[in-house]
Amino acid sequence: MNLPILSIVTFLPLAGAVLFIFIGRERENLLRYLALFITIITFIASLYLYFNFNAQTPEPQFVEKSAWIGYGINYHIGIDGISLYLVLLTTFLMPIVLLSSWTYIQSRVKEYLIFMLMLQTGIIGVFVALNLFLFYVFWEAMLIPMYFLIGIWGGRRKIYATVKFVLFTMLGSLLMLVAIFYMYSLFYKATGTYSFNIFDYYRMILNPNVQIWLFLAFALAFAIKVPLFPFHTWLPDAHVEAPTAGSVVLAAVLLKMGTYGFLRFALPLFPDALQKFLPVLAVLCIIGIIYGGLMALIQKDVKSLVAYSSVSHMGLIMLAVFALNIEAVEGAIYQMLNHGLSTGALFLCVGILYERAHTRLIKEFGGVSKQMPVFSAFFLICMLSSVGLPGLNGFVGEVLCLYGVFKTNTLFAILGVTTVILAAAYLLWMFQRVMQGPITNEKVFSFKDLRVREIVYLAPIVVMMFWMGIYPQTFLRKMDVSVTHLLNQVKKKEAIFTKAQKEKETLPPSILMESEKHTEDTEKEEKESR
Amino acid sequence: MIPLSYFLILSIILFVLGAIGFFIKRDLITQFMTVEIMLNAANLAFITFAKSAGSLDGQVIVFFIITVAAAEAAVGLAIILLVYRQKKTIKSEDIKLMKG
Amino acid sequence: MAHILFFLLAIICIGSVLGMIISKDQAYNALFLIVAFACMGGLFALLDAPFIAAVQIIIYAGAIMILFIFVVMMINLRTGIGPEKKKWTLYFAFLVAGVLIIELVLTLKGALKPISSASMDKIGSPTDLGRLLFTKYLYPFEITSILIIAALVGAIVLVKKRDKE
Amino acid sequence: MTEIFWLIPFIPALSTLILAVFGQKLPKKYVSFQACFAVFASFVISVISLIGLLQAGHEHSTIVKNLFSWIHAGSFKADLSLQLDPLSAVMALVVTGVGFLIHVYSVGYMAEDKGYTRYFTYMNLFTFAMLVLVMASNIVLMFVGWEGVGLCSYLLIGFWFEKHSAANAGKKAFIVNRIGDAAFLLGIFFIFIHIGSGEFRAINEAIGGGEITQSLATLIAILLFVGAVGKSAQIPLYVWLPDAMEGPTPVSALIHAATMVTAGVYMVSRMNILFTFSISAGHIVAVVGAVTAVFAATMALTQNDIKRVLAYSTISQIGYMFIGCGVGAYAAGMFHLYTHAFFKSLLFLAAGSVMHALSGELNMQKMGGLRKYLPLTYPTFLIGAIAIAGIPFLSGFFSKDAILTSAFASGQYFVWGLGIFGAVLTAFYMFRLIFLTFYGKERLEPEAKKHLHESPPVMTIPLVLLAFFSVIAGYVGLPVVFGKKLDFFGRFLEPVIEHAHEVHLTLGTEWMLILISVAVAVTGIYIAWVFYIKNPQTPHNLVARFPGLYKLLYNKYYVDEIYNTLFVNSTIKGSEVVYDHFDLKVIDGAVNGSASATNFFGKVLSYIQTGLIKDYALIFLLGAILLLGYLLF
Repeated sequence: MNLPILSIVTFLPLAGAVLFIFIGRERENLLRYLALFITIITFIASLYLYFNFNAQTPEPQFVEKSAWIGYGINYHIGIDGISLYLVLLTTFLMPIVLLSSWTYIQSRVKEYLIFMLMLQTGIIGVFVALNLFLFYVFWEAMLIPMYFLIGIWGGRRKIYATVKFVLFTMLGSLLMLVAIFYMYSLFYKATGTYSFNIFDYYRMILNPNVQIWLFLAFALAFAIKVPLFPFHTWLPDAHVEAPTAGSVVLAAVLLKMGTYGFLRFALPLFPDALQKFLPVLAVLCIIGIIYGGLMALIQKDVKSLVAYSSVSHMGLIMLAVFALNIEAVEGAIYQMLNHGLSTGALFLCVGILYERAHTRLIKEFGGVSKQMPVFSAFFLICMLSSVGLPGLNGFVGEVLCLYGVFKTNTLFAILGVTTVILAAAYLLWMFQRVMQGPITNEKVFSFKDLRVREIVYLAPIVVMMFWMGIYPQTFLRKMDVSVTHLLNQVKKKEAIFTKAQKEKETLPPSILMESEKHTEDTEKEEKESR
Repeated sequence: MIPLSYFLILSIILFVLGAIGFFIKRDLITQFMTVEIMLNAANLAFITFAKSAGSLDGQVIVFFIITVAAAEAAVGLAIILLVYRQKKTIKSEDIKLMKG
Repeated sequence: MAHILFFLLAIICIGSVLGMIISKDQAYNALFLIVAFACMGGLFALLDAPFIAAVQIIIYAGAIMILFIFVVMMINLRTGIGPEKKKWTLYFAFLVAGVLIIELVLTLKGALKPISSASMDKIGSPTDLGRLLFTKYLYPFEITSILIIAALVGAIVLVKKRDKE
Repeated sequence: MTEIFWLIPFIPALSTLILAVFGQKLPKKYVSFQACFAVFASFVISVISLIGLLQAGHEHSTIVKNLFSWIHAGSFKADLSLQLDPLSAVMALVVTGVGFLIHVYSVGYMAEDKGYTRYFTYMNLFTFAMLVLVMASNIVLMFVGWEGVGLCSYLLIGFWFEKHSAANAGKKAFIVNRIGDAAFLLGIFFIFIHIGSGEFRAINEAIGGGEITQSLATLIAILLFVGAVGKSAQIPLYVWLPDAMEGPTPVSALIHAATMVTAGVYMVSRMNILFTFSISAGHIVAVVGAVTAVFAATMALTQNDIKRVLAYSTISQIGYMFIGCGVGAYAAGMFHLYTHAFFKSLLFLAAGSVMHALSGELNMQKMGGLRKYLPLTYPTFLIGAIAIAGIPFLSGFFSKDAILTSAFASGQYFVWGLGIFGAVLTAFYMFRLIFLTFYGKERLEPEAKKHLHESPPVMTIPLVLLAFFSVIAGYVGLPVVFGKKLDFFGRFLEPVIEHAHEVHLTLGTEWMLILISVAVAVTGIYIAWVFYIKNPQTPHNLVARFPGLYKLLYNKYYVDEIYNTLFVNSTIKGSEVVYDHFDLKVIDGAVNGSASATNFFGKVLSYIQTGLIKDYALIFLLGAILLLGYLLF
């Protein structure tokens, strides 16, 4: 089968968005069903990726490559065991997100759906791109629909939140762009060929002094996205103001782009700089974990509570990424998926409450369980998944993350374990104030329990939570090889450098690893340049 | 033969006169004229150097400057006219739409 | 003879520019400008640039000045506009002008010497100039034509009275 | 037949699933039938498994069933595998047996409740979680059950979530448990790192093989024990248990007797090789247990809430079990767990029956003289009280005596002394309860008296059964004085629990110890009789004489208040301060500050922007002059 399946998964939503231009804006229901249909098709197509994924090789699969602009800028996509699940997560959540905003979005439905579909393409593109330039294009392209989603359909302070979100992200990504081009020039100097191919860059060993700056530029971009501790303030604002669907996508997938970036780029490209900054970054993660938890404890708005809980959870994921061992990194990837599901689901639940109450302030609620028992059950499960209760998905990721961190640094793990307590504290307290106790607000009496549509989109998430909690091997199995390969790469590079440092060699800004041959990409370029 | 330095000195004098004129005058049209003078002073210098270098390139540049000046005059005067229509004045200090 | 011509043209040129600065009337200013441009044309001719001299007279003194005079007539200010009143702007302008003169002189002083020794047999004949324009400077030449069209259209669009006005 | 033992936890799990998904549509009768039947089926399989184990003998005492690999990542391997050995068999039996009776009792007790289905769903889930805990073959899976019971306690304590206090108590239980769980998790990590496996057999082998050092073993043991302290409500994490009374009474019975709180004792027994290996960890366990036993008992002295007295008594009794484990007599600890399951569930259910009769009244000061109204509840309650007080020939006597004898034999006289003191207090507060509730003047509210009635058979039959077991359960583990071979219980557990400290006491000493414990029990009962029957004014006089002490005890040493100010409020207040002054002002301030700084500079620079063409020209010319000057000089 020569179908470019990965391209289809990536661009089908965009194609849908283009199609939408030709459909009248007043046919809202047609548009909605069509968008749902497109996303479901995309999800099915992505399942094909999962089932035909070869777990035995770390090489990227479903690779598609064709010339695009030239000078090393190619259309080059593919997935490995790390990106596979993030793509699946995106395609899985998109139909759910669309369903969740079925009735909530009433104005400018057409534009809304177009932006959602564009967003999906942008996100998947980030995860599948193997060419740094292409990656950057998707990275930035994803911002545009998000900007509008928050800016148009957002809450009261939407403009402030949007601008903050975009400027924050831009600040980091521009520095990253500079770093990308610097690497490009280094590669050109070292080999005389143009390439943005990350596999070419993987072979490049950079002088640690150079690495430091490049790493900082990359790390800042990703750290803002994650967000790591001092860069987190855009997150609560963006979440609080974004419409439910925006929050879900933001929390579930967009934040993962940061962690994915660390895994894919910052770690294997700059291992020495990473070693240098590891203590600082790890401490930031720890601060993030505890700080996020404490801040979540006292939030008055349910959404910003969940947002701060994201800060805490993402801190743990990053800590695990920095632990650089297989358990931790697998745990981190797993936890990314978990966080996507559980936090996404929590936002959906908050959205459901908001649709009924038109407020998100905790003190306005109370005793909702009594009115909405089914919802209460769903909310409870999502919350417990976020808390990391064994049997649900959160536990598997959390325990692997913490174990991996523990293996590298016991103290960090001990501090990280506080997340277990804090998560329970802030979520349960929130649940108590919102769902339990006597009904204090008259409005609550009018709340209707879940509609069928709402059950339809919450149920798959809950099923996945149980599945991922009870039989995680479905997912862990396929990431093993890729993660091992990634870590080996980091270690190998470090080793070359430590050897060079021992022998007191002075190193040029960059050298290439000798053992491996040029990839096809550069060969082709060479021919072209001749 | 006239020494070419005379031409250059004349060009300097005209250029500076143009500049001083720009600051002294207050109506846009005359200011615009002084700018033309400055352009011409530059032209003169160009042609002088062209002669001294024995090359035609300088003259070509002057040719282009003249063309650009023509285009500039057309658009510039149109703008002045428009400004006058809108604000009923062509005093340069009355026009400060760009004030920050 | 040439010296006399040069000084004559130079003095008329400077004189008309000064007149332009001093006079309040825009119409006079335009006329002074024509004189200045014409003199400039003469100076160009003195420098062995007959084609440019012709272009100068035709385009500047002819076309551009007509534009100026049109605009002056359209605006038709009854009372002229006097010179700048803000003292410090004036002082500053003169100061700047003084510095500028010194700098320009210093700049050109270095450039003066080689000029006198250069060969002067080449004459800027229209033929040579035309050849150069259509060979070496073909692209700029063509681009200039686009520029002029753009300026033309732009000017018309700008000045055209809109319906609602 | 023993091969099907792995079904034990999954029958309640299946039942939970069915009830959770379809429960709302099923008829009430079917719901209760299915819930009870599921537990009963598990019970039957447990019995079969136990018989199978008894027949198999010591060599084949451990059967492991690996269902599938659960988490495999790098060196972290945890399977979903269950293990049947004497220890888990006994626990499974207790959990399902007592659990079944509590389920049956609940059918009557909860009959009128709106959340009937939800209740039984949670109860089955609770049973499932506890069974996973006891049958797990590795420590990670055990942790699943460990957290699972924490969750269920949260759900069931907060069952009547409309009440603030119930919701609060549930949350408190979960969070306090989580503190212990976090430590437990760290313990698991240490085990994985240094032993490389979470399977209990592998851990035991590794410790037996001397793969870890003494200090490491102590560290692990203490971390695990902190988990146990949280789960089993010992000092300092016991605070959740008294509040857990907010749940329905059968839930309390389940938590206190069959599931949840005994998990800590079970875990320590399960890891007995570790705790024996690390000598200091054992001491810590014993001391914590002993101090808790007395501390909780003193708090029970002054409580007026019938369930609270029982709650503190549970904490105290669990303390005894830890004494047993701490001094190396794991079998004794487990034995007490086993007997305690019967009499404590009996006491709770009987208390529930009293409540039921009095329309929910809990205050003992408003009871009295009830024995004639509750002809079945009273004797069963009495049997429970006698059993817990340690009067000879009932189950509690044998197990408590086994623990205290071991404590004495191990030479930890301080622990033993505390245990004896605790025994006096236990007898006293239990009989204070009996006397206040069933004897003396009637102090009933008139409204309650109107509805006074004995509970329906569905509630009293479990009571009778439990009372029966409370009497006879002790006879499977008779003390040495009655004959060397009579300790069936201990010998049955031998394959799992090694006798670290053989009891080397002369028969005379043993008899003396038995006599001492009997004497203190009788003393306690006598004091209670003096205080509340013979001379009812004594308590008031004592209160008048020691108001400070009474207040301290009555307010439970103000521990809740201290925790609240020290940990809860300070955390919240601190977070609020940090949020307002750091997150919003410093971090966000920096962000917004950089924005407004940009804005400010823009404003300042915009003053240059006069809009006057001359100024622009001047600046432009100035620039040209400077540039020229730069090129010149």
